[in-house]
Amino acid sequence: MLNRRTALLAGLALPALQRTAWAADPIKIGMTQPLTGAVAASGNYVANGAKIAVEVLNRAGGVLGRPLELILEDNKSNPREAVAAVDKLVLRDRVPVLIGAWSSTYTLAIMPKLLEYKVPMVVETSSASRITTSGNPYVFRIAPTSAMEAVAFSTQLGKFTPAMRKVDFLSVNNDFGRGAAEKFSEALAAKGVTIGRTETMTPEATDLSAQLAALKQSDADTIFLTTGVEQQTLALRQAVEQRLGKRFVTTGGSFPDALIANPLPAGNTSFHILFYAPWFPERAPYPAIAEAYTAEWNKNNWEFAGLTEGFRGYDAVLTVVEAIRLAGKPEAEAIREALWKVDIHGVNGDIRFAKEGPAGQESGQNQPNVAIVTLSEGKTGLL
Amino acid sequence: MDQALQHLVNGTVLGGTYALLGIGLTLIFGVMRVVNFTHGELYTFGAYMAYGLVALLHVDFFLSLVLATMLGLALGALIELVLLRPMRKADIDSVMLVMIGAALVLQNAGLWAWGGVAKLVPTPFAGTPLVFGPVSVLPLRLFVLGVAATLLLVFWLLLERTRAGIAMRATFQDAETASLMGVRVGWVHTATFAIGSGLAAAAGALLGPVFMVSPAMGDLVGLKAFAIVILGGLGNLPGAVIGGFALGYVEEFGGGFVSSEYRDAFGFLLIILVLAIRPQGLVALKERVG
Amino acid sequence: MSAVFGWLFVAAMAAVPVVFPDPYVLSVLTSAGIFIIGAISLNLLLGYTGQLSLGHAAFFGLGAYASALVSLGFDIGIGFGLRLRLDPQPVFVGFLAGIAVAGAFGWLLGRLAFRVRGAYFVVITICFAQVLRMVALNWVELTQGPMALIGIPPASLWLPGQGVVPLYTKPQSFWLVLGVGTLAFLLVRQVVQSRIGRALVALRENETLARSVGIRVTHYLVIATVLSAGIAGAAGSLFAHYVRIIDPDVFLFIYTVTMVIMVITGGKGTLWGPVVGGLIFGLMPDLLRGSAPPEAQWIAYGVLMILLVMFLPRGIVPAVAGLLPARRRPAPAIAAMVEPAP
Amino acid sequence: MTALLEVEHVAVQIGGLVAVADLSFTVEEGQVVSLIGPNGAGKTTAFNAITGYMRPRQGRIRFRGQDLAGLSPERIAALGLVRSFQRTSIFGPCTVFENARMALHLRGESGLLGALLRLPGMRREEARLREEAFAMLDFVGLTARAEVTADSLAYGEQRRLGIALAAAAAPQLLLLDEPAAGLNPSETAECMALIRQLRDRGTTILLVEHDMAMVMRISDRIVVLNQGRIIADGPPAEIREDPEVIRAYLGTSREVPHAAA
Repeated sequence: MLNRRTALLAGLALPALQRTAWAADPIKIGMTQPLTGAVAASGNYVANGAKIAVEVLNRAGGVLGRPLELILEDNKSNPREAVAAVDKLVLRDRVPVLIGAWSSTYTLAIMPKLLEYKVPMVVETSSASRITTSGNPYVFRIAPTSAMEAVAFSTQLGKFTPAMRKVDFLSVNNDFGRGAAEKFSEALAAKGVTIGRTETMTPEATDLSAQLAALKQSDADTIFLTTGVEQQTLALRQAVEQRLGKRFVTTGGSFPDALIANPLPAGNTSFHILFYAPWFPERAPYPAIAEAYTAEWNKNNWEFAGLTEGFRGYDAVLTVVEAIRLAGKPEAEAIREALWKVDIHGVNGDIRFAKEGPAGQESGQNQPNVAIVTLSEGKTGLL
Repeated sequence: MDQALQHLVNGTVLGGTYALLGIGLTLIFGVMRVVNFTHGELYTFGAYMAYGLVALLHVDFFLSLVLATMLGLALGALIELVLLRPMRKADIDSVMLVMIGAALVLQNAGLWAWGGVAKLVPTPFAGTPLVFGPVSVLPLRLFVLGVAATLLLVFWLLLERTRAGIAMRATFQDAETASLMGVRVGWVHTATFAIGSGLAAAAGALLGPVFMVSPAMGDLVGLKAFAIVILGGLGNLPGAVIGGFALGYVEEFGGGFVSSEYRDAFGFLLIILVLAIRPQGLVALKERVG
Repeated sequence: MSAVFGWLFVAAMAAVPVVFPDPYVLSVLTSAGIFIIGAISLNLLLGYTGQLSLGHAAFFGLGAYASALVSLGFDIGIGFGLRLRLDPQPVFVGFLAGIAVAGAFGWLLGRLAFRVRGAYFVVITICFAQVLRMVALNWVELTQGPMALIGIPPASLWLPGQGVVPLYTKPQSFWLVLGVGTLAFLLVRQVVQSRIGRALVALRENETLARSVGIRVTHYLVIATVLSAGIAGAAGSLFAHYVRIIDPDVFLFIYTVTMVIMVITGGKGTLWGPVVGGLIFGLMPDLLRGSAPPEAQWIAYGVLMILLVMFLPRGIVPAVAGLLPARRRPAPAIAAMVEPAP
Repeated sequence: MTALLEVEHVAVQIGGLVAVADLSFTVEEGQVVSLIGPNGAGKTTAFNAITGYMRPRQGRIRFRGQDLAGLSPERIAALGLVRSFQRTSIFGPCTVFENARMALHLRGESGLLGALLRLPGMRREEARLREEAFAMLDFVGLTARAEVTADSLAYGEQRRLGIALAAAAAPQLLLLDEPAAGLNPSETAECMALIRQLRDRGTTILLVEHDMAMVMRISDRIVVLNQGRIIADGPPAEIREDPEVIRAYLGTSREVPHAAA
């Protein structure tokens, strides 16, 4: 609560200070994240990551001699609100570039608006393949697709003992969850793993006993869990209660940090596919950048485990600001063109975009790094 | 079969808290003729108070539950005194609108104070389930069921054995006559709303640690509470308990054997079905004509 | 408010895109306009029949989904190995389908729910919207569930000589909403200023007495519900083709509450009440932006709603009308009914 | 000639209590018939049963030979049988004129299409209904009060408006429930004159009334009810002398026949 208030105060005070410090108008960056609702935990982490990136960059003098201003709109964990948020950011605040929108479903909902308004968006989290294959030249994704994540994961299958023979899926009933189930099925099947059943849940469901009971009947040894932080926590806890006795692997880069302070009973180890493991910054591709990010985060006394997702916002802002610098002016079309030339080091690693999708209207896709973190009795380890 | 037993246990635990919610709502309607839209918010309030006390102020878990219930009681009394007392003569629809306004205020005040991120309430109970043959249940869930049953019993004793309870029942049956017989109806209303709210807060404080605590957790629960009291007959106290357990079982078995996705819809569907088949079963009071 | 004033208002609104072509202002006004149409339809039930229907978002959402699905087309299994398939239809067909589907459900709900009154009625209407939300959330094959229906085509209009013209731009959308809104307003006015309207008000004021003079309760309440649902369906359809995305949350209770607040604030049972209330609540979030976070705004709306019900129960329009010099003005409760037709 | 209204062995229960045990009487066309009896005798219940607001447990009610079983109040009103109420008798917040127009519902027939399109037929009907409303207000002497709300009328005026609403659609049979309750002597006289005029216009009247002086003067026939049963049925002169009627009023309820409710 204290954190929130200080963040709020900082947010209110910052623009005022900047106005006195710089004569020039700030360059606006629009961002929409789920700050309330079913997946609010992740959205707040990503937003915090973006905020500290803007602070760091402004301390270093901003870009093009002008300060940066992050304008954040809550999409309330809802695709339609995400569209409304983009309307506000583009029409009212006239931002030349966007970052968003966490869930694939929200990002897919926004994409037609990008074409309509001709404003580029850096996608920091969403994993559904069609985001970059549907021919939207305003989309630049720094997050991995489910397919990339699945393939990267499948190369590490040998690290699991006992070996994975048959897997089931418990997925949130949206593009994120369904996409992950599909792509992991393909990648694992290619490695000779048997694919079992897929159970789905609505994003706001809290009692998952029915789904877990159904999965308990199955003879699979591993369950892939794809959903937000909140449902990850609920599912892992309820699985212990129902004595599923199976291995859980969460996908998508989110981490059920509440289970560090309130650990599952001994003997329950869960596996988490992450894109940044803050417990092991030395393992990051560019440790110095990761450590700077971590230090800035800790200054705010934010939840340490939030770093797992906060980097998405941090890297997205770095990407956007580099594109503005390359473009030489804060204009949407120039930024879009400049995004193709971005080649920087982020917390997750190198950020540069490869072309995907139909020729002539390609979207940009980055190739990120993947880490598998284990969680047991509140302690994390690297697989 | 094993699965059915497990559902039976889960449904019972769920039904206990639903009964707590239902009995508070139906009591308020029976005594005050108020359709209480703040009920779900009091549930959320209770859960957040438990979270705040346990996780932030590090108060003992059990003491926190008592305090959260007391705070719910106090908030209920406040709502009654500030909003409902001046509306005593107003029609039922106006009072409903005021209560919707109050629910908006409470929910957004909660959102403002606590933020939109769901919280986990730490408990002193082991995370390992107790195993009885094919059935497993967390000690926490058993504790929740025990407390819910105790609260229902205490509430029943209060209503049957105490002066306040008798005054409440008298007002329940006939407010006019009760006031003629010396019952201070205003006081009874405050007490009723406070107790109803306290029960809702207790339900929230009990279920919050089982799942997670979030600002919108009361939305669906508040609406489900309406379904519970309609199932049992508005203003019918034993009906609310039956309705609570009925909804718990319907959701659990429906979710387990029919469709896990539609589990939250079963209660609402049930209401519509009851209405379609037996509308007369719902009408508790006939309007006097002439 | 006289008819002259009404037409002046419409003309002034129609001039906004020309005089003040800021796309953001237009988008705010368009969204507000869509919810005003919803509020106008709710007012027919809440204001004129006096039935507190709290499932109104259901009709709005049904209109939105029906219209979107008809214009996108669908292909779903309906059991027994059969499939139901519809190719994408022009948007105006979807618009009509939205009205028809919402109206049909209005008939169904009316038939079911008017067997009971008071708290029972209220709870049943709420349950109705909840069930629809669950269906929209879980019937993924048809509705895409939480993934939302996306890529909904914009509204289109058939113009003589030009064929079907899609309404992409902000001014076009705004004029369309203004046009439909004016139609909805006139429709409600025609109904309430007729024998049907008198029957509805009679039922609201004294149902027992109304029945004794031969007013068929269920018949007229169902008529009002079907009309109200149909107009709400039209608003939902406009919404779907304007924001071009629809998700199950359109059935949420909060949308009904938004419309209820608009009607109560402006004045239930008055023709202009929903318009005034809708303008206030449609524009306030954007006027207050920056000065207060959304939570604080909602708190303010809640407080305002409480204060209004307590101290200005008839709403703003009757209160303002009461301040105007009395020109042989009969009871405000039905003032709107006895206005001469233009 | 068959009776306009035939009530045969009607019994009504309210919440398990017998309100009307066994009721049989008839009302002939053109008459003023009064239904009297001590409080709780079942008079209003009988009215409710006849007009469809309550379902009789047994027995049969016929109006113009048609069985009314299962018909709703609005259906029964449409057949030409309308009642007034003791308490809920006006549309309070609406003007007197609007009250009259609402009560003329059955005199119109335009529906949704007419309303939406303002067809000429509908306009003509509206004009006619307006005329009829004024004529009716004229009849009960409320023309001057047409534009005030019914709430703000004096009590006596409200009672007259109540009768006017019931009589508006020119029913064949009018059931009046204590029209003179709470009226002063001069208002009672006006009320009585009004009932006579209605009868002279050809309306048959069934009256429940406590004012015995009025009942005796105005009725062609009186039916006396006690504890849910008929104890006497005949012209006023006969009823006045009936020993059982006198005992019912003096003995059981200690209520004097002319006392108001």
